Amino acid sequence: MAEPPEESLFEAPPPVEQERMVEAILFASAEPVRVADLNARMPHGSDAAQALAHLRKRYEGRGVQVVRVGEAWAIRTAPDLGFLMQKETVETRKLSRAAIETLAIIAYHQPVTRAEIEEIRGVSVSRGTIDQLLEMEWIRFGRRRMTPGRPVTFIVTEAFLDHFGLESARDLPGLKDLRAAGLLESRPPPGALPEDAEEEEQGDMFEDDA
Amino acid sequence: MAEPPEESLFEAPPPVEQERMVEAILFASAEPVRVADLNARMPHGSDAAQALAHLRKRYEGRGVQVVRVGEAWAIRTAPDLGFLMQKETVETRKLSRAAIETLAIIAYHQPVTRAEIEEIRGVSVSRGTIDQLLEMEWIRFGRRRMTPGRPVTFIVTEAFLDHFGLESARDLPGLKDLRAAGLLESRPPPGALPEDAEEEEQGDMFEDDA
Amino acid sequence: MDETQPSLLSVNERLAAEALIVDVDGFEGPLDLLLNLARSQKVDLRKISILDLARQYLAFVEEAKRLRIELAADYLVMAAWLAFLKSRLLLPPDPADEGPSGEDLAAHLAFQLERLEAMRGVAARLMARDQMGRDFFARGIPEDVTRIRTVRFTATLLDLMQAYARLRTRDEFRPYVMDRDAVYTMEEALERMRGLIRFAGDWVDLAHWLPEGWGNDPVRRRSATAAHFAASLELAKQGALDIRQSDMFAPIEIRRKGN
Repeated sequence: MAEPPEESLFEAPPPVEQERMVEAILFASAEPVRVADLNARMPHGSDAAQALAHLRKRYEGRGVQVVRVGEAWAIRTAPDLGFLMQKETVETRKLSRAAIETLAIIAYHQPVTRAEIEEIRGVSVSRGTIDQLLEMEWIRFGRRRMTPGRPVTFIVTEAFLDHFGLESARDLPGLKDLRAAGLLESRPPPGALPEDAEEEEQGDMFEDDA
Repeated sequence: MAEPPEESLFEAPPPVEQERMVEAILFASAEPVRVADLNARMPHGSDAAQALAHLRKRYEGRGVQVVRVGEAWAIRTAPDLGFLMQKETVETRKLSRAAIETLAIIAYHQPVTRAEIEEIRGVSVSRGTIDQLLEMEWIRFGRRRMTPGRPVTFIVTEAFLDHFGLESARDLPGLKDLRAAGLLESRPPPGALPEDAEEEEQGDMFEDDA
Repeated sequence: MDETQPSLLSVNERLAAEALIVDVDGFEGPLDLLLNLARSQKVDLRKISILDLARQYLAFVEEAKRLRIELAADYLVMAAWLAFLKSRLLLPPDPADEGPSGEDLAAHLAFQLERLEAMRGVAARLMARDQMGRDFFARGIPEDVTRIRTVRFTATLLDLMQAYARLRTRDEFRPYVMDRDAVYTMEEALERMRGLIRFAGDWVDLAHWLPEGWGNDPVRRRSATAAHFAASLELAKQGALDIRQSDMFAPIEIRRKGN
């Protein structure tokens, strides 16, 4: 089976054979191989550098390439096929409490500014929470509010409606529903937003749901 | 320069590209890769089996080869170049004569029970012999035999095929001759009750995808 | 060999047997020894004389006894069996005998020997094949598949509603539940769930339905859980919801009926 190496001792193997040898050595070696090492391993009289040049040409445009790594040579995946060496896994995780509350406020009060969100939550909203929701494409920027400072507003997106199976933000259960459902056990506190105005607003927004 | 894989989602890449992809994946892996896994990693609509056939042809006579290992494929150096690889040669544990014979009996008679191995060798099989072969991952447990006591059976693994350069268990040397000579039949000693069920199962093994 | 030359045969056999005894430890049991003896007949195993083989084996055992060599029990069992086989092969068949004929037994022994020989042959052929790590090689620098993990966040409509309700009731909520002590009645739960159930399009863990402030304190949680569970059963009975539990102590899940 194996071609006895002794026969090749005094006559170099034909170039095609030398190319095969370089190919096999580069493939099987655990690390990149120097030309000198190739020559040392190949039968006497071989010209590894030339065989390497041929091999390199042969692999041009192929799925793998013969590349130089420092002073040595190795076979590597063609750069454009790197994506084949990646395995994507998707992990599902529950949204954090801060994010879900922020999202709820945006959904119920859109268009809403960050300052308003903070007012309702009673705590400041971290940049990260907004960014996360923006990245998930559940919220997006609405029109700027025509008040001093022209703050940006946030509104929910189509993707948000899709995810929650809603035709429109109007389909969100209104305050009345929440109260009827027992989720709202008492009247909201008299806060920054005038109670009546808000109720009215809510009523407007979701009345077809009632 | 990379063609983004997303663009190929609904249109399979051209055959030449698919061949490059299979080439890259096989080169990157030391273990054989199943066709199903190739397809899973390649863009939608790809036909890994066809790409494999082309790739195999391309590497005919080269320093490395595309080989089939059971249901999987791998790239291996050409056997005639083994003499170049002293550096890569791994000293395998010397197998005892008992282990080698037991391995051969499992390969040619699979699925086979321990009692059958003992019947063929005429001596009891030591626990250590089976353990060694299991540890090397050359054999594994097959289905239990549906005979009294439901004994476990042994079969050879993909790693076994890989190690001995076999495409499948059907390519074991001399298998056809042995079968033609009736030496793979389980022939009960005269006077014993015939074990029909067993004979049937035995026959199945190599036939199903012949 | 012919029966008419017993003395000559026995001398040869004894010599052969003595030679074999020297390395009796080298044999892997009686079948291995028999195969060796059979090979010494220098014929195709299919044409082997089982009668001669039986004689040779018995001579081997005799010689071992004479030399006071301890033979393992299975060698003696085989000797007894071969003595029986020999008598069967030599005597004319007894028509009254039910058991297998001497020829059948001999044929099976020949088959066993041939099979063992064949297995040894293919074992040698197998080991002579090109082997990985010796004659051919796998990739020396495998390129690992890198895993890219993307996290997808999810929330349900109920989460959203609860979050909003939590915000709207936060300030007044605590004192409100405080005066109820730690008891949540089934009636309250029923009332509450009747309103909530229409938002449970998908299976929801009942534990997620506990009202705010009832989930942490064990006493309150137990009361609320019991009340909501009883209410769920009542609503299931009324056909308003489906209820399921995948396993013992697994979460109890409910869903609006007719989803």
